Amino acid sequence: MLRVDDLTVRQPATGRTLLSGVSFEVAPGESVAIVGESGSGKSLTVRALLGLLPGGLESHGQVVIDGQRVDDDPRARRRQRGGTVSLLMQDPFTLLNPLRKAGRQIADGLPSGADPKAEVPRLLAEVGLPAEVAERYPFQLSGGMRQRVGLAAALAAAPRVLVADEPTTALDATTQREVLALIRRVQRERDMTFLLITHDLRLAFSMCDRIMVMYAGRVMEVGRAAELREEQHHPYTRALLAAEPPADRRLAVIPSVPGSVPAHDAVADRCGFADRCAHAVAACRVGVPELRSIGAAGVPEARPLDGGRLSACVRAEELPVAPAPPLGVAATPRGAAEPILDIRDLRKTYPGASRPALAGVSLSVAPGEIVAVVGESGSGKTTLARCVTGLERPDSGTVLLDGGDCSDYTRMTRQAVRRARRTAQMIFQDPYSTLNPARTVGATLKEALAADGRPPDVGALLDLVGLDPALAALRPANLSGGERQRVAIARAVAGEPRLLVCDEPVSALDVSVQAQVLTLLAGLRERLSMGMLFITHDLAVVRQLADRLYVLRAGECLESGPVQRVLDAPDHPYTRKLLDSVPDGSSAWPGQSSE
Amino acid sequence: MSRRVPVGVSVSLAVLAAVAVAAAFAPWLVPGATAQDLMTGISGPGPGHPLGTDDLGRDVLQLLVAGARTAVPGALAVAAGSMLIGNLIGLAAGYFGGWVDTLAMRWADLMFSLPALLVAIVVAGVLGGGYGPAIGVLVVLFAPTDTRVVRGAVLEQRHRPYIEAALLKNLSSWRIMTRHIWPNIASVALASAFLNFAYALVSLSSLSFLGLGVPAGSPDWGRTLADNRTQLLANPWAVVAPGLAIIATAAALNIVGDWLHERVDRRGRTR
Amino acid sequence: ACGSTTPAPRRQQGSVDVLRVALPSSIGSLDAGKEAGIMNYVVGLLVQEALVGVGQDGSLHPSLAESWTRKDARTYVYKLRAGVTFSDGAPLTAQDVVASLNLHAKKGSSTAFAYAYANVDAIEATGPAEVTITLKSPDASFAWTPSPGTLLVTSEKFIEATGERIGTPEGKLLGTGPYKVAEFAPDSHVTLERNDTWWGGRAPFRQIKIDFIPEESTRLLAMRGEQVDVALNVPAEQLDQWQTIPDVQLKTAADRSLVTLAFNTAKKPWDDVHVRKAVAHAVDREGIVRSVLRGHGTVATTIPDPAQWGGVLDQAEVTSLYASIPQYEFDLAKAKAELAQSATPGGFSDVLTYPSSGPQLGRAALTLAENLKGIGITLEVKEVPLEQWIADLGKHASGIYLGWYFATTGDPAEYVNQLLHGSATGANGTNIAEYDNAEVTRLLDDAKGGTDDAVRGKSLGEALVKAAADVPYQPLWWGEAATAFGKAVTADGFGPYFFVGPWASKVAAR
Amino acid sequence: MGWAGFLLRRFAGTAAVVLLLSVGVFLLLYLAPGSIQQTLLGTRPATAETIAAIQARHHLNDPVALQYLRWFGDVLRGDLGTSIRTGMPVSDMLGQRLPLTLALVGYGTLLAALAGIPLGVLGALRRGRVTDRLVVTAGVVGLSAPPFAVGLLLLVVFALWLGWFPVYGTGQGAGDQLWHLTLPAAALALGAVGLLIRFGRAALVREMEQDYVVFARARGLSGPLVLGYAMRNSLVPILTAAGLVVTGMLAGTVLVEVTFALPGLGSLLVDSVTFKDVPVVQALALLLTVLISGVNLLVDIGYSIIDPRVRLGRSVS
Ligand SMILES: Nc1ncnc2c1ncn2[C@@H]1O[C@H](COP(=O)(O)OP(=O)(O)OP(=O)(O)O)[C@@H](O)[C@H]1O
Ligand SMILES: Nc1ncnc2c1ncn2[C@@H]1O[C@H](COP(=O)(O)OP(=O)(O)OP(=O)(O)O)[C@@H](O)[C@H]1O
Ligand SMILES: [Mg+2]
Ligand SMILES: [Mg+2]
Repeated sequence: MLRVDDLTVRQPATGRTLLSGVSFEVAPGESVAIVGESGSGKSLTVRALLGLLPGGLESHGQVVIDGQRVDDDPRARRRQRGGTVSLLMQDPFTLLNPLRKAGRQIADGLPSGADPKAEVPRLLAEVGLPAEVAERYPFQLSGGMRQRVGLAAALAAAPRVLVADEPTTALDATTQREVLALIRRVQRERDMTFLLITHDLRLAFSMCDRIMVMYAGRVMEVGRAAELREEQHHPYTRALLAAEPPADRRLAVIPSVPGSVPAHDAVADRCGFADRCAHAVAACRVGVPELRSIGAAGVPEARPLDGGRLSACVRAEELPVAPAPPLGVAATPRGAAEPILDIRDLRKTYPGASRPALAGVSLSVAPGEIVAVVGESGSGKTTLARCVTGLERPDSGTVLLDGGDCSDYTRMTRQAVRRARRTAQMIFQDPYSTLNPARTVGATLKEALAADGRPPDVGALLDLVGLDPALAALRPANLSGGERQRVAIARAVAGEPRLLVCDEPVSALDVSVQAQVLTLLAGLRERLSMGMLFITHDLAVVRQLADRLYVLRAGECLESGPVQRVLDAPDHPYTRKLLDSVPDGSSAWPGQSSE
Repeated sequence: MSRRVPVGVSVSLAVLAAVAVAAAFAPWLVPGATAQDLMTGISGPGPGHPLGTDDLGRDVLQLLVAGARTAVPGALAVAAGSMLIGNLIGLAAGYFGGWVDTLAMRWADLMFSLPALLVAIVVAGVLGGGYGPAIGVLVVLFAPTDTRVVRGAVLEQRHRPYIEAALLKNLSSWRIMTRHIWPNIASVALASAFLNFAYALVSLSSLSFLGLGVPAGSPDWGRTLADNRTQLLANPWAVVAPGLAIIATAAALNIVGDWLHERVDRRGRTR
Repeated sequence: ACGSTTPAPRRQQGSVDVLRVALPSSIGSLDAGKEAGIMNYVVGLLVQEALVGVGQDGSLHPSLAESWTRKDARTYVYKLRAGVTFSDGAPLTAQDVVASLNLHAKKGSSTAFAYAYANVDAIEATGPAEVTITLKSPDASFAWTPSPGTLLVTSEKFIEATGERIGTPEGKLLGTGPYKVAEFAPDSHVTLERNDTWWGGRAPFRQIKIDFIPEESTRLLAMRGEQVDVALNVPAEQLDQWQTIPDVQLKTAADRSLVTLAFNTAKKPWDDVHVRKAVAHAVDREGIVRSVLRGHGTVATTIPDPAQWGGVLDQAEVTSLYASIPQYEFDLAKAKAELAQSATPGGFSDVLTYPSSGPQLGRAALTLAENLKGIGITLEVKEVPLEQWIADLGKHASGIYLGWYFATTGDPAEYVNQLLHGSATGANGTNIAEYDNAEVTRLLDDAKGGTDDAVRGKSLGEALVKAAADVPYQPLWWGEAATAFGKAVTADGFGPYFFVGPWASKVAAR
Repeated sequence: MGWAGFLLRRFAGTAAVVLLLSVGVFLLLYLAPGSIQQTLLGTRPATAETIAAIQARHHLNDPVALQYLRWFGDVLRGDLGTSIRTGMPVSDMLGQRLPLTLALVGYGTLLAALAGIPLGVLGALRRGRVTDRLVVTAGVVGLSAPPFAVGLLLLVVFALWLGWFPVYGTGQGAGDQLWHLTLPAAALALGAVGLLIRFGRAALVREMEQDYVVFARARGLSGPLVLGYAMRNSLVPILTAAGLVVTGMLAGTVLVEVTFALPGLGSLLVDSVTFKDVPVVQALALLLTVLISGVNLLVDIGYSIIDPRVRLGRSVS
């Protein structure tokens, strides 16, 4: 159905190559996942496949869709879009035309001759939406609904191939599960060929028949989902899988590989993963290892497109079996000490909002304790964090920071504000806007140290968060997402605050970077004995890091207690639902779509 | 990364350099630019006078060179002045919000609902024309545009985590506004200032046309253009040349501005 | 609204039905008594007439008054022409003339002509066709007052019916002249229709469309594009360009205007006669006339134009008088020497303003400034709107002025009195030099009271010679106005007084 | 808060601006050098009596505050007063000139939109290529060209050399008027074209890079439809620019009115300011402010028509 042969993507203006030697094949009705960390070239691969590369990039290599060679024929490509291949994109908040009603956007894609009046409700019903959604504008829909509308629009012309580029990363865990279940149901019902892009291996195992792992613009490993899940023939795949925290047990450390994805050109002459690989040998650094077949007999094969097991590791067959990571134990509650943060009956309703964002939340954090707050999108987690740090003023209730009343920063003395700021610091979700793009890392950190009355030793601070002091001279634009988040952490802990408020600090990061950051945070907690208010929607992360847990929904606290207790034996069905939405890699997940 | 500079931009840079040199060194380059030669009077291009002479016998080319010194600093002053005012108010409005914002935006609305040229004409008429008042008026009239542009850009930055992180570090508002926010909106602010420069050049020459700008006889471009327009058929160059000088300078600055803006934008986007 | 003729149905030779005239500035009111410009007269004199007219030589001659006599030093009697009707058909009566005069002469009149009637004691209709005017004190110049410069006759009925609205688009004008106003749009155009009952005969064009085109280059292009037939007051600096238009006739004549530098003798440093002489020597009048005016003007050697003496002194007398007036010729060395003798030998700086409607004044001022730079005086030349310039003249607060005057009469005493008489000093006075020389004032008063022309002429002459020694003014030039006639029309007897009267009757198709 | 509240607030805002402006203009004119009697009389001599009569007639000796209040009271009663310069009722004068100015601005805006928006779109579609560079450069040049000089240039080329258009005036009858107003409107439009190219192109370039455009293409939507998506979304900035264009033109007409000898509001303003014709200047300031506020209101209404998020009264989440 789809065949890509030796695909290369280049940026002629800079002479950079972003992707090379990518070849794969997808059979009709088959579902294939492309997995890899951010920047590994997944999106470029499918964009090139569809002939929709961003301006300034060009691709070479053979692309055959539905038996027709299209890479040299833009008109055929245009004809095929919609009816033969269709693409569902990542961000539900930007993929719809904001000025057009949902129904009309779906109708726009219908094949000529189709009756929109009949087809649009049918498509909406197929994606589990009521017909009246057709009359709504995108801004009147939630993220999950928008993604469903997007799916309906992508399906309008009845494509035989659906490409979905991380269709759920911007959604919260529960919605993600519902949307994925929906996509799988539709795919099976329509018997579509399906190409899914994700950075989450477990999710890929559950959703697809076959997996292709990419790294630094190259394919690393290919195999059937079930086989790949059992045994990985590339250290990168292994690392990726290991870095995904399990929701059912706590590990002593989440295994993570230091470093981040290199640019394709930086590793043009060797195995892209060699520099981060624990198993690398000299051979890995001479020439690019070929993607080869790993048969049962282990005989290298010259035909990489036959759907068998392929790996680009020179030591694919001799990789030692990875030991199971040791389990860890949650810290025992240290309730004895005076809490560093004590929140009582906090309420907040945004002006004009129909329901409160916080409807009476009480919570406390002891020194050195990590307290997690979980909940789906819109449950008020961020509002809580902002109220604690004084970025938002609660309507009522008290916030005690280290015993001082910090409910209303506008009414505090300057000294009190300064004390509060030195007590509590915060890190934010989006690594890309958390640092001032105009300032170098050094300047940012120096300023933070000065503000907290510390000596301006930027090097030591960078060292503390595991970064190379040479980064001080760089601007955020030249850092990876993980590096940025570490710098943000460094900034927050510059003054050794006693409380660190973390608002989803890892949800925008790849699993491997997530593992790095979680490990870093755990280490910092030990070294600086900080208390942490850790906000997330990912229970697997909670399991790894937190001591206690509060479950929030619609501004109300549904359940709380020690992590182990709550996760192993949840009281509230909502908590259970949250637990279920963590992908476990089994083909039973995500389950039936609820509609 | 290759740093190729497009042809248009290099030409524009050359134009700007020439204008800057003229503005800076006019008294030495063309010491006798305003010297009159009543015997010659107006004449078309010829030997000794590549662009001809105006009706006081002054060499048009020399006037043009000397004119950069009045035309450019005035427009620069307008662009810089309105940028300063507009940026300060816009930063404060966007950053503090609340009544500061309301006040600033009502002020901008007020200025926007004023017929700009009316105010210029009335004020310049009242103050008896003159260069200083004209510049002052234009600064006040142009500032609201900058204010709005800057405020809009600040609002976009205002709730970014990096600002909030700075807040959490207890940095002063002034420092956050000037050291943190401004560098990130500088390209927008500068683009607006470049546009203002072009408008200021044109507006100042329009005021000259209405007899309200620079003093008579000064070798300002707008003035030369306005004064010589009656000589359109006798020596078209005396009209066309200053007009081209205005257009070329404004256009060059904006082309360079756009280019810089795009480059800065691109720099911010690479990850 | 509609501004122009429909363009360019190219004219056939010899038959012009509609005359299209382009004026260089707009008028807001048709009533010359309500506006300070001179263009109102160009329109008004086609519609209205005065008791007396002005001949091409500058002498008074009959118009609506068939004849007049000065019964004694204070009494003037005018006999009205018979058979004159207004364009609305009503016959002209003595009552109409009295009412027209009273517009300006009655107490509390706010028209611009009122000053000319300040000396009037009584105006009476002494017969069905006779009007008698009595003055408070003898004034020889009064003979000019009922001429078109300060009188335009309309009907009593019209005055009563129209009142304040005379000269507005609604009220328009009513007169006895060759044309009547069909339409008036302020700042845009006036359309005049022929008055077939005019006593002076049948005017040549059925209609006259007068457009106001403030932008000189546009007017030039309009003539080139054959969209206008007559363009008045073509600016000197554009004459070369007008001349190149094929078949266009340019006629020039003195326009009885004076441009002069005035030094405020009551203000430092200008109260020092050496300073005034120094500056006077620094003016290159010949150069200015040659380059700024393109030769279309005459170097002014004193205040009144030689053409103003008609009826007072004869040609030879004028010539010998002018030869006796002291002159300060262009000589920078002398200028330097004079300045050295003054209280400010090192020079000083001052500001000279000129009206934006007179760019030639500005250029002249610039050449002066350039010359003065050489002797250490910095003169900043500033262009200001006409109204502000007028205001500045009225304030008498500056040190140096550029004065620009148009004579409304043909009497030589007109601006001599205004500029030199001691009683005209002080704010709002016309004596902008604040020149107060008892001897000169006495001579001027003598001339005013005299009835004998020769004696008047002598007194005026003496006053001019005396005053010149003190240099309160340095006259620059007597202006010339150029009028362009397009290929379809031409004019007879073009001269300084061409536009003082029903001028269109002298324009003919070519 | 519904439409009524919105409009009420707008009217109140405009009224406040008008009030402030009228006080400002009044004071400015009061402080301006020169006086009415001097402008009326010119350089001619005047007797004290005449001056007193003029001053009494125009209440020039009253305190400023009283003069202002008298004017304001009359305006409240619907009487804009009488022009000092022409003796006509001010409302008549404005009434006569407004149609011309509106026609000029309307025509100019139309020309600007017809030229500017397609060029902006063309530039955006050919982004980075020669066409784009040309379009962008043309836009910048248009922005930087002084309208009065452009007017003269157009006159020389189109009226004199080519003889396609008349040199000056307004013409009679609709077709003729259109023909007469073409050059002035074009002179007025040039700067606006530059602005529209700039804003339009930038907006469209930005929209074309948005995800929803890529998604639309990926779903196989036709080229025109995709362009329609992007265009509609770039309308907001274009509308903003159009608002600026119209208000800028209202103020800018003065320059072309002088050049083309058109009796519009702009030239009236210049004449009246220098003449200190207070009632006319005041009424003009009022009229222009109201016109500009009206345009701004239309622009805001336009936003809500274009953008459902504005119309349906909710901010983007
Ligand atoms: N328009 C572009 N111009 C230049 N480089 C680009 C462009 N788009 C992507 N790249 C680069 O190409 C590489 C691969 O990008 P791609 O978007 O395919 O990654 P991805 O695997 O989809 O990552 P993510 O999970 O973040 O979506 C990255 O290094 C990225 O910086
Ligand atoms: N500035 C704001 N103005 C108005 N309403 C807001 C604002 N911020 C948040 N809300 C609303 O308050 C509620 C809680 O939002 P909050 O951001 O705290 O949720 P969250 O749990 O952090 O969600 P997410 O997981 O999506 O970040 C939501 O309904 C949201 O729409
Ligand atoms: Mg991607
Ligand atoms: Mg949140």
